[in-house]
Amino acid sequence: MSPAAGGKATSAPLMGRDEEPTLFDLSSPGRRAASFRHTGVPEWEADELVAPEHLRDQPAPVAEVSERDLVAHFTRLSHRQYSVDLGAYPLGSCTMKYNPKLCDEAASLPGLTDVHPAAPVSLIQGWLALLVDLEETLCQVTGMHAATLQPPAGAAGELTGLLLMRAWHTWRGEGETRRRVIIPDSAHGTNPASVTLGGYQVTTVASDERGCVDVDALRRCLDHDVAGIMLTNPNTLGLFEEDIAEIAAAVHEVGGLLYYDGANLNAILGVTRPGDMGFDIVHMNLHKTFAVPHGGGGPGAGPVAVSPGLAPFLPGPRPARLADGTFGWDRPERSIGRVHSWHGNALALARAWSYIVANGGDGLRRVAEMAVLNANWLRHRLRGVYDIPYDRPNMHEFVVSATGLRRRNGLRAADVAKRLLEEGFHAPTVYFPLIVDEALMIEPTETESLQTLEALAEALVAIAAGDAADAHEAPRTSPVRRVDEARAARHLIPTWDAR
Amino acid sequence: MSPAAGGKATSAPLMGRDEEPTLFDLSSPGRRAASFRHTGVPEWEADELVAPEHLRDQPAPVAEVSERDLVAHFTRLSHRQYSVDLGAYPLGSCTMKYNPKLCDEAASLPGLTDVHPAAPVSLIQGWLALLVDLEETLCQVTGMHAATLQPPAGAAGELTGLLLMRAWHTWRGEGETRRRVIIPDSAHGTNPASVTLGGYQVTTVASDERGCVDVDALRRCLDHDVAGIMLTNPNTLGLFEEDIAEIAAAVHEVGGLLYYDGANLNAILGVTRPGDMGFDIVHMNLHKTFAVPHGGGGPGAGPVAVSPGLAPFLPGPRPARLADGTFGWDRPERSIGRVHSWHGNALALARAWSYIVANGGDGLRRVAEMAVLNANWLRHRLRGVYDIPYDRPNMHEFVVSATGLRRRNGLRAADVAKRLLEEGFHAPTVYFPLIVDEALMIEPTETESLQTLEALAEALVAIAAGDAADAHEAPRTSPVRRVDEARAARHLIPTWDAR
Amino acid sequence: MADFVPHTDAEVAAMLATIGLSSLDELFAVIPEALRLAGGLDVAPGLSEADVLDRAALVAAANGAAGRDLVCFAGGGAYDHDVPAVVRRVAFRSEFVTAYTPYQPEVAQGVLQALFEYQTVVCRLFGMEVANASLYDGASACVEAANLAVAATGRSTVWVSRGVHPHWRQVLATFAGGTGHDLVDVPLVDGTTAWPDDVPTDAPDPRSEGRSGPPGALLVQYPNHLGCIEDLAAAAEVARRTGALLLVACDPVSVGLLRSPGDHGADVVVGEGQPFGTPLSFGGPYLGMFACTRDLVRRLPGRLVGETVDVDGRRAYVTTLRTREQDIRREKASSNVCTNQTLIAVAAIVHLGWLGTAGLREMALRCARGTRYARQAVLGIDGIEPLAGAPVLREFAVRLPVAADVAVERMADEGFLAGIALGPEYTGDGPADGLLIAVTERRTRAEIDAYATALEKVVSLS
Amino acid sequence: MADFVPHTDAEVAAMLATIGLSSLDELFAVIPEALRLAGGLDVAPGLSEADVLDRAALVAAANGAAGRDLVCFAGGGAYDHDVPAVVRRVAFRSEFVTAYTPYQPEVAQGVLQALFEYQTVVCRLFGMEVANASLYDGASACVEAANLAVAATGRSTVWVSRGVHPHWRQVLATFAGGTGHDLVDVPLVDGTTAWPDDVPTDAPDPRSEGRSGPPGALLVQYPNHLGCIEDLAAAAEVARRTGALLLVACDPVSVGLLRSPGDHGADVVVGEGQPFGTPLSFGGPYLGMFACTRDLVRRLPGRLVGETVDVDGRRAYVTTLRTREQDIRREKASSNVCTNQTLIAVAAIVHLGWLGTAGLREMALRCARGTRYARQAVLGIDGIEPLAGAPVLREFAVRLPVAADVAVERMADEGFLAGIALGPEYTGDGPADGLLIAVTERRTRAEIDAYATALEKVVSLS
Ligand SMILES: Cc1ncc(COP(=O)(O)O)c(C=O)c1O
Ligand SMILES: Cc1ncc(COP(=O)(O)O)c(C=O)c1O
Repeated sequence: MSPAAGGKATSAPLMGRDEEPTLFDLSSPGRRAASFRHTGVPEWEADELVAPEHLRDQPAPVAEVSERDLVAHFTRLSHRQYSVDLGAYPLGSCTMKYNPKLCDEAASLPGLTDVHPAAPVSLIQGWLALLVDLEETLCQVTGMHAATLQPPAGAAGELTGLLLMRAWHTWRGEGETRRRVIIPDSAHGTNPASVTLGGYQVTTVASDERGCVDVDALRRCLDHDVAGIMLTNPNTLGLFEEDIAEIAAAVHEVGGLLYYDGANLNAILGVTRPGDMGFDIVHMNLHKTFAVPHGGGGPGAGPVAVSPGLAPFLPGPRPARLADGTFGWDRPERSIGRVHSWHGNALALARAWSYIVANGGDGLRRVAEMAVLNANWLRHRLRGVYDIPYDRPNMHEFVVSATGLRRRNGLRAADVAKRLLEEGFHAPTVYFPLIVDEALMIEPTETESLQTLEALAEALVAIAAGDAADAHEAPRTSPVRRVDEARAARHLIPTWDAR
Repeated sequence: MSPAAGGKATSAPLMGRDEEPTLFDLSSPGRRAASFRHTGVPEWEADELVAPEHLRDQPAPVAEVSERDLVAHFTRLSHRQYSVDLGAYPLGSCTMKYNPKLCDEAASLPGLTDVHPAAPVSLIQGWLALLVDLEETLCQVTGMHAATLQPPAGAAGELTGLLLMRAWHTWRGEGETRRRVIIPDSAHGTNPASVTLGGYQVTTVASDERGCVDVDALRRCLDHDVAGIMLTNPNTLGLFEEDIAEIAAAVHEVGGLLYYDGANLNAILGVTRPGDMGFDIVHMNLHKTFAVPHGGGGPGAGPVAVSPGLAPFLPGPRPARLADGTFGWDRPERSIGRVHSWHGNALALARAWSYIVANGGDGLRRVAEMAVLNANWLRHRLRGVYDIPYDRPNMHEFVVSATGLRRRNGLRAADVAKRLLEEGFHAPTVYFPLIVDEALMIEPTETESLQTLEALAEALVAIAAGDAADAHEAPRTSPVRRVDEARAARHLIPTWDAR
Repeated sequence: MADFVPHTDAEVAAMLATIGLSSLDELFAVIPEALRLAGGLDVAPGLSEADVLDRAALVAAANGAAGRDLVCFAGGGAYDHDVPAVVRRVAFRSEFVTAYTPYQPEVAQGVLQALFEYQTVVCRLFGMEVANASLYDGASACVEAANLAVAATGRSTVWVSRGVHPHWRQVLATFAGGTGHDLVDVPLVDGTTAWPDDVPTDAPDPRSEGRSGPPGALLVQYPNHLGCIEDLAAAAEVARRTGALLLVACDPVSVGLLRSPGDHGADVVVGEGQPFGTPLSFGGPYLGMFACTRDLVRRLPGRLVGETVDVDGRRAYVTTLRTREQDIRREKASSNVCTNQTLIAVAAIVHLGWLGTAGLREMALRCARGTRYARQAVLGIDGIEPLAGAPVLREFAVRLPVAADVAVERMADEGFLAGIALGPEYTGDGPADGLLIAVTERRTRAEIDAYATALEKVVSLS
Repeated sequence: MADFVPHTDAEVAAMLATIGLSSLDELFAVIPEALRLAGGLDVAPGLSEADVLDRAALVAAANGAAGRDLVCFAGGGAYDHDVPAVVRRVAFRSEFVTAYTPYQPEVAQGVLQALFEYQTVVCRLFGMEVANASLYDGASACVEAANLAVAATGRSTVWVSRGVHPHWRQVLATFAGGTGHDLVDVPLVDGTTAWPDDVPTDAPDPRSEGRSGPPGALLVQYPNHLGCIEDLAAAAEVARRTGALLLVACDPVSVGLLRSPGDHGADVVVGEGQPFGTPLSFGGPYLGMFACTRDLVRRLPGRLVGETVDVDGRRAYVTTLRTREQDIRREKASSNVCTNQTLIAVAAIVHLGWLGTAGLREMALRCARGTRYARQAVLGIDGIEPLAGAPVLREFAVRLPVAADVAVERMADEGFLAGIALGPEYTGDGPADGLLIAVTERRTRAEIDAYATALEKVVSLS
């Protein structure tokens, strides 16, 4: 087959609805884009440098495209991709807020990007100062004592937190006896997975009719084999766990620790703090609350902050402010060890740092206020149209159910989601949390305006009034329509070469 | 009316076909994005700083949008815009080649972007060196002696060149007697306009049946009242004016000067040079030949190079290499004066410079070869499908005519253009040059691959086989369809406030 | 070497075969042998991307950059304003950067709508009804304004205030070489334009210089090159009396605080748009802003975007009144502008959108505050005197006890770009002691204090 | 202060009214009084955009940056390669940057297809059949590989070559704290791994350390931390004999020249993808590459993109085999990875596309040439000895006559980041004299010569 035409643009939605060829389809033998600097280094041949048993017979096939086609290919792909910069993204639990452009720029300064992670401390005083400042601020925001910035995402933070929990119990001689971690049934899937990888057993505790942890049920689970509990507050229904103080006391009473999943921290910035609620370990998703962009699925950053007793166990080395005012590395006394190749997703940390510096303390509180205001306004606006299983004041997000719609119109949550794409919005999170049937979890974030919320509400109202047959056709506006997920799994094609 | 929803994305072709609200539609009173640095400067009020008769009553209304909506608005607008980075752009006479990303980066170095144009020479040695190097290289490429980099576009270069012509004749005492400038009937519209603004009368000379200047007709026009002739070679039909030496001799014989419109220089880089053909004044469109991107209509750069006799008339100040190896400014003895506020479109010049440095002498010749190869291949491929009025070896571009198509199928050049948009390509230049009926002027450029040319050819062939009724509906794939140009002119709405 | 040509050897061979040639040289067979360049270009061999960027970095390192190396107090139509990140990240998206002029509006609504919004804001700032999609720079906007006025009035004399940026006046003069316009220099008195009737009796009446007829236009800058706020009401009155059009070259930042020229009765308002979204850039690409009253629209130079609908009735934008343009009017065109500065206009509307109504005012106010503060500090230095008495807004001129260019050189050693040395047309026959100082919203009190301290030191050296 | 919240006061009031509240504080009424933060956060007030960028610039100035301040000869999984402009301009387009994980594939084909292409190239480089959409970094990829192997074999012992990056082994150890895997350290002899059967008789047999059962996996790095090219054929043979899976941590640049691990029979190949498209970045975000054989696909951690069609039969991409993932498997999941490093994978595929088949080979070749040249120069210095005898490719280790960390500090003063000081696990009980030196395609002969000269000077100081 002859190579595809790199300059034909019908795959850009501006121009058409065609498929975009892959890099491999675009390849023509011998074509290339790369050029290499003149170095003056002697031009030994490969076989002078590598013994025959190690040397490849053939170059590894990558692709053979011109720079022009490469750029056009990825530019067209970018036009086939929704993003916050195109419009609202009310994906519950994901906090898809606008990512300020200034943070992009702060994190692309050569003095930050071109620093080797193994450089001696004399050469990284700027980085260390930034990390220490960020750590201190995150501790202030969460009400904790010390933090590690190494975990590169929320789930990594969770696992780090669980290992801290384990290290603490072990140090206290209870490593073998504490075997269970309690998780509410509304928890995000990473929580139980992390518990398992942390070597613990999961005990699920049910939510009560208010959508919160059932404190009595919890009490029944609690015993001295409990290592701790993982909660997010507000929880994944967007509801504040009002009994948190009681929960904390109960867990602490049996010697357990409280772990805070910080995915929902955006709701409470400057309003209340996990540390003040009694949590011992807190992870944050800087790619949610602190505007690190999601990058289509990362990189994020999932720092973990802890109470004083847990600080000696933190991963090391930790950036530290030294007595002489300079910065260095510190290895916590009883450190669980490294959790990252280097120092965490440093440039993501720099973005979050710049976001915090821009907002300041007051700005962060305003973030929370407006996030919560938006979510409550929208819940009010959708009342009577969608079922709202927990229809009470929510925090930054809320969950509606399409159960009634399904019954009345045959519309499922997935249909609402696909129709919403046609209305110019990304879909909410669907079918999560698991405790709500036909769940649609909506998190508008604080950066969307009242007008955007109104338009989103109008779209959701119109969709609810529509019929299922029509909705099943959705989306009809996108470059591909509903994709055959079953086939993808059944006839797995994980690479171009597997076709 | 309440403000539009900034987070609704149905105007992005990925999501829909809606209109994009304007910034003004998106405005909500009191909303803002801007922030200003802390300076510590005393905060005098406006009325303490400006006398009441000068002070505005009301702030000038601009817009009132959030940074989030601002970014989304322009991102969506960008998705409504075709560009080289999306696909081929065979717009004849415009040389829409791929603009290397490295040139973007070279021209955005702070040491280039953050330099004040009035800084003393000690602070601009880098800029001066770059400009001198560029000037020398452009002279080498064109076979000329000296150049000015001030003109910010091709047309500005033309007018500069005509003023140089005038200054030269005036200096020779013939300022009053030389009143006419000859222009072929195939010339670009800026040529006659520039001649008029240069204070000359236009004499149009016809092209012959080969598509070139009719040398006999030209001779008949020539007299001692002729200041000069403006030509582009290859001409706007993409044909090389083979009689150029004879033309030059004839014009020179009556004391006229030859002006070279460098819009088509891409065809002859390293192959032949205007200076060697006998031209006295040459402008270049760096935004064509030297990969300065067009920016949706500029900025470009239109340097003018001249033969030795004209050098003393060049605009000043000119960057100059001084005897001590440093750089400074030089004011040519009989300079016509400045033609730009400062030193020309400096950052565009830096881009062109980096493009030349990257390609080098051999690379530039290869550019010409492949540009010409592409255009000839495509002409061959379209033979028998479109009329090719001048079906002989062309240079970087060629012109086909839809006259036959129109007769047979009712398809006009404009219809072909609109249909081509549906096929994922930008349209060729239409209805130019004026000497070809239903002209479609096609310039593939050297950065398009054989496969892209083939796809373009297939599209053009398919279009030619289509019917007019269908074509009149085109484009059906774009976010807006054929626009009512007549209405735009009749009911002029030049601003949002005029609606 | 970096290579942007996709052709493989096999493809070249196949393509040559298709068109019946056996070598690349044959492509150029039509070019007479004598004209062919033997031996190729005398241009150095190409470099790799990395090498090119290294070379560019070397060149860049050899300049004194504002922010990196110097604190900038120079202005004169090129100001050191903060450019917000959104401009770099959004206006320079490749769709805007790599598009041509919007010839196919169906796939060019991005650029077209951005220009429509730009035109709208230009009109709002200047108090005008129509604005074009941009001209090259402040100078070319002045030239086009003069051309328009001469064509509209049929009078070829243009009175040009000496308060107009000297480079712009030089460019006017250069192009008047082609059009034959008669430019009459109107002097300043104590910083503002002394139109003929107000001229003190001992100054020459510009109209008495012989060849000049009554003016077709008056061109005045607002605030002018010395930073002084011109009395536009007075200028409008002179224009009315003489039957000339009033052309105002207006700083678009200053009208964040100042009354708009349109408010004062200007017929054409032009300006240098660099302050919005464009770094100092060694002087270009900048942005020629051009606006006029509705009745002059058919003489508007350059491109104009208008709103219309498509065949389905959807709102759409298109370049309109194209019959004014050179590609259609050819020798009958009154302007030859084709490629303009669209991308810079897009950058400007993004920056303006970011500033917003309140932000533009604040930007102007902050410039004015800094200017007041700096002026007080600088005039407090022994031996430094104001060059003009008229009120200023964002820039001011002083007389130094030393030559201004010497002071600028010395100040560079202190880490400051001190300003622009003024020419003798402003300082007269005496020593070239005039310095033009601009203060933007970027300048902090600490920087201004340090500047004054350094300047005091520098001017006290003999 | 910069403000990214759009709400005007009027809008806030209207919204509060709609939901029946009279103040913003009431939004938080559900939060028990005692838990509410009195007095607000003790975090400094917000700053304007310009002030934030200034502060960031100050921080950045306080670092030693490769290129700007230092010539970099440090590697160890973090290499100073040239990143072409296309990566910065195309991979970081905002559509890729500001998207979430592709949950709605209809509007996420951009990210999905880019990942599919990335997966394809990862497989091609490593000689594998399936690759995931990325993991966090080299270390996490090793951890996931070990977890996979333990689950697949039902054996919890993992033999880990000491040639694996020490940080990665530390991370393995940290997470083994949760999983309970038994990590057995396998020593190097003269630079390459001495698997038990080859271990000189006086070295302890790792299998004899008591609690360890037969290995579920062998983990070896290729080339290893000392730069030495491991004998993968031998490792594969040991794996075969012991019934373990062979896990290879592979430098993805080196396989531009070296035979792929898959070719040698590896079951899982992981790697640190930083060399493709990612600057040094102070260590992150980097890119965990992960590939395995097809029969292990159901144990593949993280996200996997597969090709399919939409309802109209158009080719389309989607994340697939999602039943492996934590959000579905919950406590039964064998990996908890959710957010990964997608954008870095996109940057990698853009860089790889730019390099192309020939370019990747050339990049590896140029690294190898520079390494050879530098090694000769460095070993020519009096008192410097090779740390290991095995052949190297793009990195090498030496013993200095002074402590390596001292040499690194001194070399910094000379303008070089000299390399990475090796720990006692490589240098033994003697002085900490081991230095790991990496040479990329960026290093010129002149830089290498200057480096050697400086190093000679530095090590000769007492
Ligand atoms: C509630 C909750 N917890 C944990 C996570 C995991 O975070 P990450 O995806 O960064 O690993 C998420 C995000 O997906 C989440 O929403
Ligand atoms: C042949 C020719 N001459 C002159 C010009 C004018 O150049 P510019 O648009 O840069 O003013 C053009 C471009 O449009 C052209 O194609």
